[in-house]
Amino acid sequence: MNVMYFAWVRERIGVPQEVVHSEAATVAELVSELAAREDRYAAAFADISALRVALDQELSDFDAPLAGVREVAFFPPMTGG
Amino acid sequence: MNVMYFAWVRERIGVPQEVVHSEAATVAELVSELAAREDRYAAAFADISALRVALDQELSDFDAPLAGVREVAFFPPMTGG
Amino acid sequence: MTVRVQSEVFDAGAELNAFAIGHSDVGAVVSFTGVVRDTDGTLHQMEIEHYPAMTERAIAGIVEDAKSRWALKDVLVIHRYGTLSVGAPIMMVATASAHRADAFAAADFLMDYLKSRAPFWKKETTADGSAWVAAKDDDESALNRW
Amino acid sequence: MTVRVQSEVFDAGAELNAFAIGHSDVGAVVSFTGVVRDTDGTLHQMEIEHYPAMTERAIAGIVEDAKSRWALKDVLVIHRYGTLSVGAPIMMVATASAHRADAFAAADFLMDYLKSRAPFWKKETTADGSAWVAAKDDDESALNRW
Repeated sequence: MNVMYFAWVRERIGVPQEVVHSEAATVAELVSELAAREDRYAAAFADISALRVALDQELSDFDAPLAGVREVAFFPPMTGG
Repeated sequence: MNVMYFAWVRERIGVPQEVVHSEAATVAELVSELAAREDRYAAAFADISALRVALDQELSDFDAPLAGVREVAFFPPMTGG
Repeated sequence: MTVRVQSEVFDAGAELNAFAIGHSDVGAVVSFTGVVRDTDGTLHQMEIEHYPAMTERAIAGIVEDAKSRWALKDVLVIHRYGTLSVGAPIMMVATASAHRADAFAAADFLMDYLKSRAPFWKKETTADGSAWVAAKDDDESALNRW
Repeated sequence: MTVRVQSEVFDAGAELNAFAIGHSDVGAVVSFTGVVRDTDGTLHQMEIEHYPAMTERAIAGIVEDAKSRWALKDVLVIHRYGTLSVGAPIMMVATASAHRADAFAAADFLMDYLKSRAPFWKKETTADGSAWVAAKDDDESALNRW
Protein backbone atom coordinates (compact mmCIF):
# COMPACT_ATOMS: atom_id res chain seq x y z
CA MET A 1 0.00 0.00 0.00
CA ASN A 2 1.02 3.64 -0.38
CA VAL A 3 2.02 5.32 2.89
CA MET A 4 2.18 9.14 3.03
CA TYR A 5 3.66 11.48 5.62
CA PHE A 6 2.92 15.16 6.09
CA ALA A 7 4.39 18.12 8.00
CA TRP A 8 6.85 17.15 10.75
CA VAL A 9 6.08 13.44 10.29
CA ARG A 10 7.35 13.76 6.72
CA GLU A 11 10.39 15.71 7.90
CA ARG A 12 11.31 13.15 10.58
CA ILE A 13 10.90 10.16 8.30
CA GLY A 14 12.59 11.98 5.44
CA VAL A 15 10.28 10.99 2.58
CA PRO A 16 6.82 12.23 1.61
CA GLN A 17 5.56 8.78 0.64
CA GLU A 18 6.65 5.22 0.05
CA VAL A 19 5.20 1.87 -0.91
CA VAL A 20 4.99 -0.46 2.10
CA HIS A 21 4.36 -4.20 1.91
CA SER A 22 2.72 -5.24 5.14
CA GLU A 23 0.36 -7.84 6.49
CA ALA A 24 -0.66 -5.56 9.36
CA ALA A 25 -4.35 -5.98 10.18
CA THR A 26 -4.81 -2.52 11.72
CA VAL A 27 -3.25 0.91 11.57
CA ALA A 28 -1.72 0.32 15.02
CA GLU A 29 0.00 -2.82 13.77
CA LEU A 30 1.35 -0.95 10.76
CA VAL A 31 2.68 1.76 13.08
CA SER A 32 4.45 -0.90 15.18
CA GLU A 33 6.06 -2.40 12.09
CA LEU A 34 7.20 0.98 10.81
CA ALA A 35 8.49 2.12 14.22
CA ALA A 36 10.61 -1.05 14.43
CA ARG A 37 12.35 -0.28 11.11
CA GLU A 38 14.69 2.59 11.93
CA ASP A 39 15.20 5.34 14.45
CA ARG A 40 13.66 7.98 12.19
CA TYR A 41 10.40 6.00 12.11
CA ALA A 42 10.57 5.33 15.84
CA ALA A 43 10.99 9.09 16.37
CA ALA A 44 8.05 9.94 14.15
CA PHE A 45 5.74 7.40 15.78
CA ALA A 46 6.98 7.84 19.38
CA ASP A 47 3.69 9.40 20.51
CA ILE A 48 0.73 8.43 18.40
CA SER A 49 -1.56 10.65 20.49
CA ALA A 50 0.19 13.49 18.59
CA LEU A 51 -0.69 11.93 15.24
CA ARG A 52 -3.71 11.56 13.02
CA VAL A 53 -4.30 8.99 10.30
CA ALA A 54 -6.31 8.97 7.09
CA LEU A 55 -7.24 5.81 5.19
CA ASP A 56 -7.90 6.31 1.49
CA GLN A 57 -8.22 10.08 2.15
CA GLU A 58 -10.74 9.75 4.96
CA LEU A 59 -9.85 10.57 8.56
CA SER A 60 -9.77 7.37 10.58
CA ASP A 61 -8.21 6.06 13.78
CA PHE A 62 -5.45 3.74 14.90
CA ASP A 63 -7.77 0.81 15.64
CA ALA A 64 -9.15 0.78 12.10
CA PRO A 65 -8.62 -2.33 9.93
CA LEU A 66 -6.39 -2.03 6.87
CA ALA A 67 -8.15 -4.63 4.71
CA GLY A 68 -8.68 -3.20 1.25
CA VAL A 69 -6.97 0.11 2.09
CA ARG A 70 -4.73 1.45 -0.67
CA GLU A 71 -3.41 4.67 0.88
CA VAL A 72 -2.51 5.39 4.51
CA ALA A 73 -1.46 8.90 5.55
CA PHE A 74 0.10 9.95 8.86
CA PHE A 75 0.24 13.57 9.97
CA PRO A 76 -0.01 15.86 13.00
CA PRO A 77 -3.32 17.49 13.94
CA MET A 78 -4.39 19.76 11.11
CA THR A 79 -3.90 23.52 11.24
CA GLY A 80 -6.01 24.84 8.41
CA GLY A 81 -8.09 27.97 8.32
CA MET B 1 -39.34 71.12 23.23
CA ASN B 2 -38.88 69.55 19.82
CA VAL B 3 -40.95 66.40 19.26
CA MET B 4 -40.05 64.09 16.38
CA TYR B 5 -41.93 61.20 14.82
CA PHE B 6 -40.52 58.44 12.62
CA ALA B 7 -41.85 55.69 10.34
CA TRP B 8 -45.57 54.91 10.79
CA VAL B 9 -45.79 57.23 13.81
CA ARG B 10 -44.77 60.10 11.51
CA GLU B 11 -47.24 58.95 8.86
CA ARG B 12 -50.15 58.72 11.33
CA ILE B 13 -49.48 62.10 12.91
CA GLY B 14 -48.73 63.64 9.55
CA VAL B 15 -45.65 65.71 10.44
CA PRO B 16 -42.03 64.69 11.00
CA GLN B 17 -41.55 67.08 13.89
CA GLU B 18 -43.11 69.95 15.75
CA VAL B 19 -42.44 72.24 18.68
CA VAL B 20 -44.56 71.31 21.68
CA HIS B 21 -45.05 73.49 24.76
CA SER B 22 -45.79 71.20 27.66
CA GLU B 23 -45.42 71.05 31.42
CA ALA B 24 -45.48 67.23 31.33
CA ALA B 25 -43.15 65.78 33.96
CA THR B 26 -42.62 62.45 32.21
CA VAL B 27 -42.77 60.97 28.74
CA ALA B 28 -46.00 59.19 29.68
CA GLU B 29 -47.61 62.51 30.64
CA LEU B 30 -46.50 64.05 27.33
CA VAL B 31 -48.01 61.09 25.49
CA SER B 32 -51.33 61.62 27.33
CA GLU B 33 -51.36 65.31 26.39
CA LEU B 34 -50.59 64.57 22.75
CA ALA B 35 -53.13 61.73 22.50
CA ALA B 36 -55.82 64.08 23.81
CA ARG B 37 -55.18 66.61 21.05
CA GLU B 38 -56.63 65.02 17.95
CA ASP B 39 -57.61 61.63 16.56
CA ARG B 40 -54.39 61.30 14.54
CA TYR B 41 -52.37 61.56 17.77
CA ALA B 42 -54.73 59.22 19.59
CA ALA B 43 -54.24 56.71 16.75
CA ALA B 44 -50.45 57.01 16.85
CA PHE B 45 -50.26 56.60 20.63
CA ALA B 46 -53.05 54.02 21.00
CA ASP B 47 -50.60 51.27 22.03
CA ILE B 48 -47.41 52.56 23.56
CA SER B 49 -46.09 49.01 23.93
CA ALA B 50 -45.61 49.26 20.14
CA LEU B 51 -43.57 52.45 20.52
CA ARG B 52 -40.08 53.44 21.56
CA VAL B 53 -38.90 56.83 22.76
CA ALA B 54 -35.57 58.65 22.63
CA LEU B 55 -34.74 61.68 24.77
CA ASP B 56 -32.07 63.95 23.33
CA GLN B 57 -31.10 61.15 20.91
CA GLU B 58 -30.71 58.47 23.60
CA LEU B 59 -33.13 55.55 23.90
CA SER B 60 -35.21 55.98 27.03
CA ASP B 61 -38.54 54.82 28.41
CA PHE B 62 -42.00 56.17 29.08
CA ASP B 63 -41.42 56.65 32.82
CA ALA B 64 -38.43 58.93 32.22
CA PRO B 65 -38.59 62.55 33.44
CA LEU B 66 -38.60 65.32 30.84
CA ALA B 67 -36.81 67.95 32.91
CA GLY B 68 -34.09 69.54 30.79
CA VAL B 69 -34.94 67.46 27.72
CA ARG B 70 -34.85 69.39 24.44
CA GLU B 71 -35.78 66.71 21.92
CA VAL B 72 -38.23 63.82 22.28
CA ALA B 73 -38.59 61.27 19.47
CA PHE B 74 -41.31 58.62 19.11
CA PHE B 75 -40.97 55.69 16.74
CA PRO B 76 -41.74 51.98 16.32
CA PRO B 77 -39.15 49.32 17.24
CA MET B 78 -36.13 49.80 15.02
CA THR B 79 -35.49 47.62 12.00
CA GLY B 80 -31.90 48.35 11.06
CA GLY B 81 -29.26 45.96 9.81
CA MET C 1 -13.09 52.49 13.81
CA THR C 2 -15.14 53.80 10.90
CA VAL C 3 -18.88 54.50 10.94
CA ARG C 4 -20.57 55.76 7.79
CA VAL C 5 -24.26 56.53 7.31
CA GLN C 6 -25.02 57.31 3.69
CA SER C 7 -27.64 57.14 0.96
CA GLU C 8 -25.12 56.20 -1.75
CA VAL C 9 -24.60 52.59 -2.72
CA PHE C 10 -21.26 51.11 -1.60
CA ASP C 11 -18.97 48.39 -2.94
CA ALA C 12 -18.77 45.70 -0.24
CA GLY C 13 -15.73 44.02 -1.79
CA ALA C 14 -13.77 47.27 -2.10
CA GLU C 15 -14.72 48.14 1.49
CA LEU C 16 -13.58 44.72 2.72
CA ASN C 17 -10.23 45.08 0.97
CA ALA C 18 -9.66 48.62 2.22
CA PHE C 19 -10.55 47.52 5.73
CA ALA C 20 -8.35 44.43 5.81
CA ILE C 21 -5.22 46.14 4.50
CA GLY C 22 -2.27 47.21 6.57
CA HIS C 23 -2.82 45.41 9.88
CA SER C 24 0.10 42.99 10.33
CA ASP C 25 -1.38 41.90 13.67
CA VAL C 26 -4.76 40.95 12.20
CA GLY C 27 -5.32 37.27 11.50
CA ALA C 28 -9.10 37.24 11.13
CA VAL C 29 -11.52 39.50 9.30
CA VAL C 30 -15.26 38.83 9.42
CA SER C 31 -17.74 40.77 7.32
CA PHE C 32 -21.50 40.85 7.18
CA THR C 33 -23.33 42.37 4.24
CA GLY C 34 -27.07 42.91 4.37
CA VAL C 35 -28.79 42.87 0.99
CA VAL C 36 -32.29 43.92 -0.11
CA ARG C 37 -33.99 40.55 -0.41
CA ASP C 38 -36.95 39.80 -2.64
CA THR C 39 -38.26 36.50 -1.32
CA ASP C 40 -41.21 36.03 -3.65
CA GLY C 41 -40.36 38.25 -6.60
CA THR C 42 -42.80 41.03 -5.69
CA LEU C 43 -40.59 43.67 -4.08
CA HIS C 44 -40.20 46.89 -6.05
CA GLN C 45 -37.96 48.75 -3.65
CA MET C 46 -37.05 49.35 -0.03
CA GLU C 47 -36.99 52.70 1.70
CA ILE C 48 -35.01 53.24 4.86
CA GLU C 49 -35.80 56.15 7.16
CA HIS C 50 -33.44 57.10 9.95
CA TYR C 51 -32.99 59.64 12.74
CA PRO C 52 -29.92 61.56 11.60
CA ALA C 53 -29.12 63.30 14.89
CA MET C 54 -29.10 59.95 16.67
CA THR C 55 -27.85 57.44 14.11
CA GLU C 56 -24.08 57.83 14.13
CA ARG C 57 -23.99 58.26 17.89
CA ALA C 58 -26.09 55.16 18.46
CA ILE C 59 -23.88 53.11 16.13
CA ALA C 60 -20.69 54.45 17.71
CA GLY C 61 -22.05 53.44 21.13
CA ILE C 62 -22.72 49.90 19.91
CA VAL C 63 -19.22 49.71 18.41
CA GLU C 64 -17.65 50.91 21.69
CA ASP C 65 -19.58 48.22 23.51
CA ALA C 66 -18.23 45.58 21.10
CA LYS C 67 -14.67 46.88 21.55
CA SER C 68 -14.99 46.58 25.31
CA ARG C 69 -16.11 42.95 25.04
CA TRP C 70 -13.70 41.55 22.43
CA ALA C 71 -10.10 42.12 21.37
CA LEU C 72 -10.70 44.02 18.14
CA LYS C 73 -8.08 45.70 15.99
CA ASP C 74 -10.63 47.56 13.89
CA VAL C 75 -14.35 47.84 13.18
CA LEU C 76 -16.22 49.12 10.14
CA VAL C 77 -19.95 49.91 9.98
CA ILE C 78 -21.67 51.29 6.88
CA HIS C 79 -25.45 51.73 6.86
CA ARG C 80 -27.53 53.21 4.07
CA TYR C 81 -30.79 55.12 4.13
CA GLY C 82 -33.11 56.33 1.37
CA THR C 83 -34.42 54.30 -1.56
CA LEU C 84 -32.75 50.96 -2.24
CA SER C 85 -33.36 48.54 -5.09
CA VAL C 86 -33.60 44.74 -4.89
CA GLY C 87 -30.18 43.11 -4.57
CA ALA C 88 -28.52 46.32 -3.39
CA PRO C 89 -26.40 46.34 -0.24
CA ILE C 90 -28.21 47.81 2.78
CA MET C 91 -25.39 47.81 5.25
CA MET C 92 -22.10 46.20 6.13
CA VAL C 93 -20.15 45.36 9.26
CA ALA C 94 -16.53 44.23 9.35
CA THR C 95 -14.39 43.25 12.33
CA ALA C 96 -10.66 42.61 12.48
CA SER C 97 -8.96 40.69 15.24
CA ALA C 98 -5.93 38.52 15.94
CA HIS C 99 -8.20 35.50 16.35
CA ARG C 100 -11.34 34.29 14.63
CA ALA C 101 -13.50 33.82 17.73
CA ASP C 102 -13.34 37.53 18.61
CA ALA C 103 -13.99 38.64 15.04
CA PHE C 104 -17.00 36.34 14.67
CA ALA C 105 -18.57 37.14 18.03
CA ALA C 106 -18.15 40.89 17.60
CA ALA C 107 -19.67 40.92 14.10
CA ASP C 108 -22.61 38.82 15.29
CA PHE C 109 -23.11 41.12 18.31
CA LEU C 110 -22.89 44.26 16.18
CA MET C 111 -25.55 42.93 13.83
CA ASP C 112 -27.92 42.05 16.66
CA TYR C 113 -27.61 45.52 18.14
CA LEU C 114 -27.72 47.42 14.86
CA LYS C 115 -30.88 45.48 14.02
CA SER C 116 -32.77 46.54 17.15
CA ARG C 117 -30.96 49.56 18.60
CA ALA C 118 -29.87 51.73 15.68
CA PRO C 119 -32.61 54.16 14.58
CA PHE C 120 -33.47 52.84 11.14
CA TRP C 121 -36.90 51.83 9.85
CA LYS C 122 -37.47 49.82 6.69
CA LYS C 123 -40.47 50.14 4.41
CA GLU C 124 -41.10 47.74 1.55
CA THR C 125 -43.00 48.63 -1.62
CA THR C 126 -44.64 45.89 -3.68
CA ALA C 127 -47.36 45.98 -6.36
CA ASP C 128 -49.84 45.88 -3.45
CA GLY C 129 -48.50 49.06 -1.87
CA SER C 130 -46.06 49.97 0.88
CA ALA C 131 -45.69 48.56 4.37
CA TRP C 132 -43.31 49.16 7.25
CA VAL C 133 -41.25 46.12 8.14
CA ALA C 134 -42.22 44.93 11.62
CA ALA C 135 -39.51 44.23 14.16
CA LYS C 136 -39.34 40.53 15.00
CA ASP C 137 -39.58 39.20 18.53
CA ASP C 138 -36.59 37.03 17.63
CA ASP C 139 -34.50 40.11 16.94
CA GLU C 140 -35.28 41.58 20.34
CA SER C 141 -34.64 38.29 22.15
CA ALA C 142 -31.35 37.85 20.23
CA LEU C 143 -29.97 40.67 22.40
CA ASN C 144 -30.23 38.39 25.43
CA ARG C 145 -27.47 36.26 23.98
CA TRP C 146 -24.89 38.90 24.91
CA MET D 1 -21.12 25.82 -3.80
CA THR D 2 -17.54 26.62 -4.79
CA VAL D 3 -14.40 25.10 -3.27
CA ARG D 4 -10.99 26.21 -4.52
CA VAL D 5 -7.60 25.03 -3.28
CA GLN D 6 -4.82 27.05 -4.84
CA SER D 7 -1.33 28.42 -4.36
CA GLU D 8 -2.12 31.76 -6.03
CA VAL D 9 -3.08 34.78 -3.98
CA PHE D 10 -6.75 35.79 -4.25
CA ASP D 11 -8.63 39.09 -3.96
CA ALA D 12 -11.03 38.71 -1.03
CA GLY D 13 -13.09 41.77 -2.00
CA ALA D 14 -13.51 40.64 -5.60
CA GLU D 15 -14.45 37.16 -4.38
CA LEU D 16 -17.01 38.61 -1.97
CA ASN D 17 -18.61 40.68 -4.71
CA ALA D 18 -18.69 37.80 -7.19
CA PHE D 19 -20.21 35.55 -4.52
CA ALA D 20 -22.90 37.98 -3.37
CA ILE D 21 -24.15 38.87 -6.85
CA GLY D 22 -27.27 37.54 -8.46
CA HIS D 23 -29.17 35.99 -5.55
CA SER D 24 -32.42 37.93 -5.14
CA ASP D 25 -33.39 35.64 -2.24
CA VAL D 26 -30.21 36.32 -0.26
CA GLY D 27 -30.46 38.86 2.54
CA ALA D 28 -27.29 38.06 4.46
CA VAL D 29 -23.72 37.38 3.37
CA VAL D 30 -21.05 36.58 5.95
CA SER D 31 -17.38 36.29 5.02
CA PHE D 32 -14.31 35.24 6.93
CA THR D 33 -10.83 36.00 5.66
CA GLY D 34 -7.79 34.48 7.32
CA VAL D 35 -4.62 36.54 6.98
CA VAL D 36 -0.95 35.72 7.67
CA ARG D 37 -0.44 37.45 11.01
CA ASP D 38 2.88 38.69 12.32
CA THR D 39 2.25 39.28 16.00
CA ASP D 40 5.70 40.45 17.05
CA GLY D 41 7.26 41.58 13.79
CA THR D 42 9.53 38.54 13.37
CA LEU D 43 7.67 36.41 10.82
CA HIS D 44 9.37 36.09 7.44
CA GLN D 45 6.85 33.84 5.76
CA MET D 46 4.35 31.05 6.21
CA GLU D 47 4.35 27.77 4.31
CA ILE D 48 1.23 25.67 4.05
CA GLU D 49 1.47 21.99 3.17
CA HIS D 50 -1.62 20.03 2.23
CA TYR D 51 -2.72 16.56 1.15
CA PRO D 52 -3.97 17.16 -2.37
CA ALA D 53 -5.86 13.90 -2.85
CA MET D 54 -7.83 14.55 0.34
CA THR D 55 -8.19 18.33 0.56
CA GLU D 56 -11.06 19.18 -1.76
CA ARG D 57 -13.03 16.13 -0.70
CA ALA D 58 -12.60 16.94 2.99
CA ILE D 59 -13.69 20.55 2.44
CA ALA D 60 -16.66 19.49 0.32
CA GLY D 61 -17.74 17.14 3.11
CA ILE D 62 -17.59 19.96 5.66
CA VAL D 63 -19.60 22.22 3.34
CA GLU D 64 -22.24 19.53 2.85
CA ASP D 65 -22.49 19.18 6.62
CA ALA D 66 -23.03 22.94 6.93
CA LYS D 67 -25.69 22.89 4.21
CA SER D 68 -27.58 20.15 6.05
CA ARG D 69 -27.59 22.19 9.27
CA TRP D 70 -28.50 25.68 8.03
CA ALA D 71 -30.60 27.19 5.24
CA LEU D 72 -27.83 28.31 2.92
CA LYS D 73 -28.24 29.69 -0.58
CA ASP D 74 -24.56 29.41 -1.40
CA VAL D 75 -21.15 28.68 0.12
CA LEU D 76 -17.64 29.65 -0.99
CA VAL D 77 -14.40 28.22 0.37
CA ILE D 78 -10.96 29.22 -0.92
CA HIS D 79 -7.82 27.86 0.77
CA ARG D 80 -4.24 28.47 -0.27
CA TYR D 81 -1.13 26.32 0.08
CA GLY D 82 2.54 27.01 -0.64
CA THR D 83 4.57 30.02 0.48
CA LEU D 84 2.61 33.00 1.83
CA SER D 85 3.92 36.40 2.90
CA VAL D 86 2.89 38.43 5.93
CA GLY D 87 -0.46 40.15 5.44
CA ALA D 88 -1.45 37.85 2.58
CA PRO D 89 -4.82 36.10 2.63
CA ILE D 90 -4.60 32.44 3.64
CA MET D 91 -8.18 31.41 3.08
CA MET D 92 -11.72 32.68 2.85
CA VAL D 93 -15.17 31.40 3.62
CA ALA D 94 -18.41 33.06 2.56
CA THR D 95 -21.99 32.03 3.27
CA ALA D 96 -25.21 33.40 1.79
CA SER D 97 -28.61 32.97 3.37
CA ALA D 98 -32.00 34.61 3.63
CA HIS D 99 -31.33 35.43 7.29
CA ARG D 100 -28.27 36.52 9.22
CA ALA D 101 -28.37 33.83 11.92
CA ASP D 102 -27.90 31.03 9.39
CA ALA D 103 -25.14 32.85 7.54
CA PHE D 104 -23.22 33.61 10.76
CA ALA D 105 -23.57 30.14 12.29
CA ALA D 106 -22.58 28.38 9.07
CA ALA D 107 -19.47 30.54 8.54
CA ASP D 108 -18.41 30.03 12.16
CA PHE D 109 -18.98 26.26 11.86
CA LEU D 110 -17.07 26.06 8.56
CA MET D 111 -14.10 27.83 10.10
CA ASP D 112 -14.02 25.55 13.12
CA TYR D 113 -14.06 22.46 10.93
CA LEU D 114 -11.63 23.76 8.30
CA LYS D 115 -9.24 24.61 11.12
CA SER D 116 -9.13 21.08 12.55
CA ARG D 117 -10.47 18.74 9.87
CA ALA D 118 -9.12 19.97 6.54
CA PRO D 119 -5.65 18.53 5.79
CA PHE D 120 -3.49 21.65 5.92
CA TRP D 121 -0.38 22.20 8.03
CA LYS D 122 1.19 25.59 8.65
CA LYS D 123 4.89 26.25 9.15
CA GLU D 124 6.22 29.64 10.19
CA THR D 125 9.68 30.93 9.36
CA THR D 126 11.28 33.62 11.50
CA ALA D 127 14.89 34.78 11.87
CA ASP D 128 15.27 31.93 14.39
CA GLY D 129 14.28 29.25 11.89
CA SER D 130 11.14 27.36 10.96
CA ALA D 131 8.55 25.69 13.15
CA TRP D 132 5.30 23.87 12.51
CA VAL D 133 2.30 25.61 14.03
CA ALA D 134 0.84 23.42 16.76
CA ALA D 135 -2.88 22.73 16.80
CA LYS D 136 -4.54 24.34 19.80
CA ASP D 137 -6.67 22.42 22.27
CA ASP D 138 -9.17 25.27 21.93
CA ASP D 139 -9.54 24.55 18.23
CA GLU D 140 -10.32 20.90 18.87
CA SER D 141 -12.77 21.69 21.66
CA ALA D 142 -14.46 24.35 19.49
CA LEU D 143 -15.90 21.45 17.46
CA ASN D 144 -17.99 20.46 20.46
CA ARG D 145 -20.04 23.63 20.02
CA TRP D 146 -21.81 22.11 17.02
